[in-house]
Amino acid sequence: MADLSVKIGSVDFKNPIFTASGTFGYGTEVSDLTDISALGAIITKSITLHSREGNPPPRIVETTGGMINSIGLANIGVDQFIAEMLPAYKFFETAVIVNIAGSTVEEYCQVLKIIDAVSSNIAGYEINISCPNVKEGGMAFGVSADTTARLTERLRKLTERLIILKLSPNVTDITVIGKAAQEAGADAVSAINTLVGMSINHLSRESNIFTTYGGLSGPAIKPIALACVHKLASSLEIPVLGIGGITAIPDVVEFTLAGATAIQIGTANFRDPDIGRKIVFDLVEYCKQDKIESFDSLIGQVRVFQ
Amino acid sequence: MADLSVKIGSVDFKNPIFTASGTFGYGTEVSDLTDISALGAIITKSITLHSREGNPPPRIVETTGGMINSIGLANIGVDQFIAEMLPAYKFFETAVIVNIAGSTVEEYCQVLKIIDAVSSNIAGYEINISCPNVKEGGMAFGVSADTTARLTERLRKLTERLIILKLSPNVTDITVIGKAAQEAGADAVSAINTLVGMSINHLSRESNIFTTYGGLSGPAIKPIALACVHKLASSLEIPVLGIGGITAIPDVVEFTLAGATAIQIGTANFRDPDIGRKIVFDLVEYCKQDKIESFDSLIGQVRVFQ
Amino acid sequence: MITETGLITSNRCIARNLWRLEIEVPEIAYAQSQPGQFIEILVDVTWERPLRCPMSIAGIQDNRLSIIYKTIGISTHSLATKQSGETISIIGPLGNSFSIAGAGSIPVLVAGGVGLPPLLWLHQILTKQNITHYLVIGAQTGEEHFVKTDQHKNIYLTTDDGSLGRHGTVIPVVESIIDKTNNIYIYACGPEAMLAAVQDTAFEHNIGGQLSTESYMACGFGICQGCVVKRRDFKQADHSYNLRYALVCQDGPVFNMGELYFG
Amino acid sequence: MITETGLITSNRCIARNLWRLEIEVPEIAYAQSQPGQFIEILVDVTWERPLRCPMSIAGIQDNRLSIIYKTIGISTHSLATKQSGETISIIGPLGNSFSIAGAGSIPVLVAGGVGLPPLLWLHQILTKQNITHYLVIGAQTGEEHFVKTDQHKNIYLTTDDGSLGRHGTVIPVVESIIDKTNNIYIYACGPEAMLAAVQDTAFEHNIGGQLSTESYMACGFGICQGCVVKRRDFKQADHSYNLRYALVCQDGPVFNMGELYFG
Ligand SMILES: Cc1cc2nc3c(=O)[nH]c(=O)nc-3n(C[C@H](O)[C@H](O)[C@H](O)COP(=O)(O)OP(=O)(O)OC[C@H]3O[C@@H](n4cnc5c(N)ncnc54)[C@H](O)[C@@H]3O)c2cc1C
Ligand SMILES: Cc1cc2nc3c(=O)[nH]c(=O)nc-3n(C[C@H](O)[C@H](O)[C@H](O)COP(=O)(O)OP(=O)(O)OC[C@H]3O[C@@H](n4cnc5c(N)ncnc54)[C@H](O)[C@@H]3O)c2cc1C
Ligand SMILES: Cc1cc2nc3c(=O)[nH]c(=O)nc-3n(C[C@H](O)[C@H](O)[C@H](O)COP(=O)(O)O)c2cc1C
Ligand SMILES: Cc1cc2nc3c(=O)[nH]c(=O)nc-3n(C[C@H](O)[C@H](O)[C@H](O)COP(=O)(O)O)c2cc1C
Ligand code: FES
Ligand code: FES
Repeated sequence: MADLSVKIGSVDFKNPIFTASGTFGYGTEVSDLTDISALGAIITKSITLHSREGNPPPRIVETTGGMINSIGLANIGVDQFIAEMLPAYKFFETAVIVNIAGSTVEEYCQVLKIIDAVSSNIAGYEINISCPNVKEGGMAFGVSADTTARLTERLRKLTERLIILKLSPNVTDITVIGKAAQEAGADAVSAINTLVGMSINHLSRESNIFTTYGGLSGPAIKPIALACVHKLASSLEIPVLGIGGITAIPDVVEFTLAGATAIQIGTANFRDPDIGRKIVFDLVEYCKQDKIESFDSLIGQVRVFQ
Repeated sequence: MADLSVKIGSVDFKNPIFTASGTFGYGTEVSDLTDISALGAIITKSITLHSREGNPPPRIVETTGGMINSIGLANIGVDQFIAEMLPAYKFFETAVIVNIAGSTVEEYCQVLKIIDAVSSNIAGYEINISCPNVKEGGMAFGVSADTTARLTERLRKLTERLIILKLSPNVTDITVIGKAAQEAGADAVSAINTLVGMSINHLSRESNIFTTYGGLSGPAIKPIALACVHKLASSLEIPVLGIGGITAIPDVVEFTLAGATAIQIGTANFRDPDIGRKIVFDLVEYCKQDKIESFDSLIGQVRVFQ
Repeated sequence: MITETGLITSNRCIARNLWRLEIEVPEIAYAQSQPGQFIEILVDVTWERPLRCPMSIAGIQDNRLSIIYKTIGISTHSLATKQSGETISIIGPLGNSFSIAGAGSIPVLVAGGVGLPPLLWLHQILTKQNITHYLVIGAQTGEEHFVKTDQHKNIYLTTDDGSLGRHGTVIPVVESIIDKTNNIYIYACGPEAMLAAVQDTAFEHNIGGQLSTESYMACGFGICQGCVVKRRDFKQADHSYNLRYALVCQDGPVFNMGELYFG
Repeated sequence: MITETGLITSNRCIARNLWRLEIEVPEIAYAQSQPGQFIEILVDVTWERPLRCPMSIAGIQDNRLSIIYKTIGISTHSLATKQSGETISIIGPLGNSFSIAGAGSIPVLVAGGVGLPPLLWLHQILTKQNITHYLVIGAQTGEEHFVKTDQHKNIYLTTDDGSLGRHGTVIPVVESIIDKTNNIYIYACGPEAMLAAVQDTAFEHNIGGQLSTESYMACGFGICQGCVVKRRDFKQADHSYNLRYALVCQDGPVFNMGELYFG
């Protein structure tokens, strides 16, 4: 069997198929419908210092090839997370990466400190600086290289575990933010979070999303994600985790060729929560057929014309 | 019959259904397949000072709900345009807006001056500062408020005709660019041009686009376009022309509710070059059924929750 | 929760824009589904629409499950083109269900529009068990009704336009039942405005019951947090990540009278 | 150029991954289409795929047009699910066509893969007109061939894997025809690599002919400028906005031998 393992920072993952934050709960919800031990890693819903109720409904609407969400970082808060989730992760046979969000640098730091102090079962942290659906925090961080650098520096000092900055595509040049994260000590970046989008019900003339704007995800955004990943991988030294519209093996191969060390499945989990496991299965077959010994040999191998 | 006319600057258009630059040639090519006199306006392929050969193939690829193009502003150049197209426009029963591109402020100005000096048959100019597929010019202008302001100011002095700045969504905050255009004297802005995207053939491992990155268009980008239009319309005084994934009446209504004074049909022309005429026809029906007297009464009337 | 490939055994139009689909899904059918529960259907494998479509179970007979749906948009129109013999992926049964009221109480089932399917199933079960009950069905026009008025069986229809049954909403009918009947218990499913009115009426007369509600869903099984509805009293722990909201897909779709805040 | 709703009269698999579709499109069929021209098919009205699919006309009989297509991706696989009786929107006829060579010359038709359809039609016309000609068809494996070798009719097959007909590409067969025949004129359609090799061979032997080529298209009728191919000698005015490139959809798909630059 081909070697599917990938290395990010000092951590080995058994394969590059992860689930994206906010699209797989805390990893404990869908054990009826899939076997999560097949996955390379799961990334938790964003955790904040206090439990958040999130945005009022409507929070969801479908669009051509995609969907808009405005969950608003609803989450159980760090205390409940530690009390209920961390113990469950002891029995997981897949790596767990905790996604953290906050409205101030201080909040991000506190959440990370609290978790890092008690946890021995997690691989690291993904830092969400790119949520488009909340007023405070989130994307406000991710659109500024300065704030990104400042936040990353502070977090870097607090843990030896992986720090992965999750970047927003809603910027003029994503590589500037990526470089800021790299220089401040991030182990990796992940890209992309959702794009700012809007949807209107033409009959009722109402916005389909309570917060007017929400985050666009799904296959519709794949070309944008692929461009971001290729740009980041071409200009950074640290690994890039690719996210955006991934639904099947061809997508995984394309993101890998574009430069992704691992990929995350988001929206597609809602259609089929077993999709990650299936893709890992298909990846083994794919490597066999194409006589690929180590899947990571494909990273960044796209042939461009110019 | 309902009043479909809209006013942009001092110009009246008979209806708000326009065709987008680069997706309807020069308006002369598809007379077999549609009746362009039904349209509110056609916007020409971008014109530059000299004829441009454009980018090498492959220039086109389909994606989920969209397509990527990298035509690279191939065009016949201003001289041939004046010699061959302007005379034809005399016989058009629809307004013509000339789209202009350039690599320097000087080039934009020259093209506009040359056309403005000889033409009496055009309603105005759309200034493309947002083409993502060429190295020089295009998007380099559209991502900077300063350059946008400088360019707009210069052009404003050269003509009394409409000046419409065509904005790029590939920026952190599109309203900053829109405001710069407004303050420098633009009559309107149009949004959006294409998003930077990439596509890879997973079998051949080659980029599907010669220039690696191209511009994503089509229904996939509609939510992003709608958000940009709503933001611009909410922060500017001048009219906004909505573009992005429009294929049918519900889309037209949504863009209008979001704040668009007129809309442009792009990618959908490739599937059905008669689509603009059909939409105008459907719009009449729509207004009758919904008892709308003036379609422009819908502009910006979306009900948002917060 | 099971993911199963179902075989379509029938799919036909039963009223204006209303269709009934029957699918063979043995595993889901034998998973002890109850009225109120729903399924998530993958209408098309293409990605024009990335999400599944939630639909209430309208009945189960042997290994066959049926739904009744209204063609309103892309997925439901596409569903109406499916032929018997085609297969379709289903996740179910999902959500909670109506719980049968205490002995002696008289169920009044109140359905509005496509809120009818789960109540039809409940009606079927109550009929089998010989439990006296009422069924009140509201629709916009007579063309949308496919159940017949039958005063002997306590089935009442209303239409907004008066074209069939009583003119107006379901509320006056419910009130007249309340007036002449003791110890009633309400089961309602329909648009939010109807549920709000039913809840107000129930409060007024101090009547208990259960409401089944809808909301936009991305998943249907608790991982997106998209399907929230506001609680009146937000102290109860549930599947949502925060106590203010409940998840329709897991804490619902059925809620106790008084549990939800409408408006 | 006509937009017409066609009625599918047959759609069946004729070889491995190869299908033949027949559509009634009276207006397009009587629009004097010629071999080499193509149509643009709207395979699905959903927007998962926004663009039409270009397909060469493989023949026209009365009011019916046929195409032969290979299932390689989303649209072509979807096309293979269409049943007779369904309708489908077609724009055509598009592009230019093969022009018949001067009297006395002997046509050699060289087809690779799905380059065959337009040449099959040309072959049919030449046969009807009793013009002696050769047909050389290359494929990767024997399973992709649906035309039979027939030396008496001058039909030769080749396969890359040697599983049917001559082992190797079409070029050696073409060269052997050149060796034994005078005054030949080549019509070729197939993948770029084949066209390039055919053009090299033609140059070497100083033989004229026409090549039909493909490219990615957004429209098919001149308004996107997406379908360009490079000219060897770019002085000729045409439908492209610049002389370096030609549009496959309007200046082609058929080009004179020597007109295009491959590589
Ligand atoms: C738990 C649950 C059970 C349901 N049971 C049934 C049922 O038994 N029968 C039935 O006909 N329908 C039922 N629905 C509603 C059904 O899921 C939607 O009508 C369907 O998903 C619409 O898909 P579409 O693509 O056809 O419409 P779209 O193209 O998505 O939308 C068309 C119009 O319908 C509205 N709409 C779309 N989805 C929803 C939704 N989930 N809730 C409210 N409005 C929506 C849109 O705003 C739009 O105006 C149920 C929904 C839920 C959540
Ligand atoms: C003028 C013209 C005539 C044609 N005639 C025929 C014909 O008679 N029979 C036939 O089978 N095909 C023909 N084709 C090719 C046909 O249009 C494509 O195979 C089809 O559009 C692929 O669609 P898809 O969605 O199935 O594949 P996709 O899912 O789009 O792609 C599958 C694979 O095919 C490649 N591909 C897709 N489109 C093209 C294209 N236009 N050119 C080259 N490679 C492509 C992709 O890179 C990818 O690797 C013709 C093309 C042109 C331009
Ligand atoms: C419903 C929903 C909730 C999400 N919540 C989060 C979140 O809490 N934190 C985060 O970093 N990203 C969140 N995301 C973004 C995804 O992790 C992912 O970056 C994005 O959806 C793009 O991937 P996709 O196209 O595969 O869905 C969310 C996305 C969706 C659709
Ligand atoms: C093939 C193609 C060529 C285009 N050429 C131009 C151009 O020359 N100038 C310009 O301003 N915009 C150009 N555009 C952008 C469109 O005008 C439009 O802004 C964009 O496609 C989004 O609209 P849509 O989603 O309806 O296609 C082009 C788009 C496409 C698809
Ligand atoms: S629908 Fe996803 S959590 Fe309820
Ligand atoms: S395919 Fe659009 S110009 Fe040729």
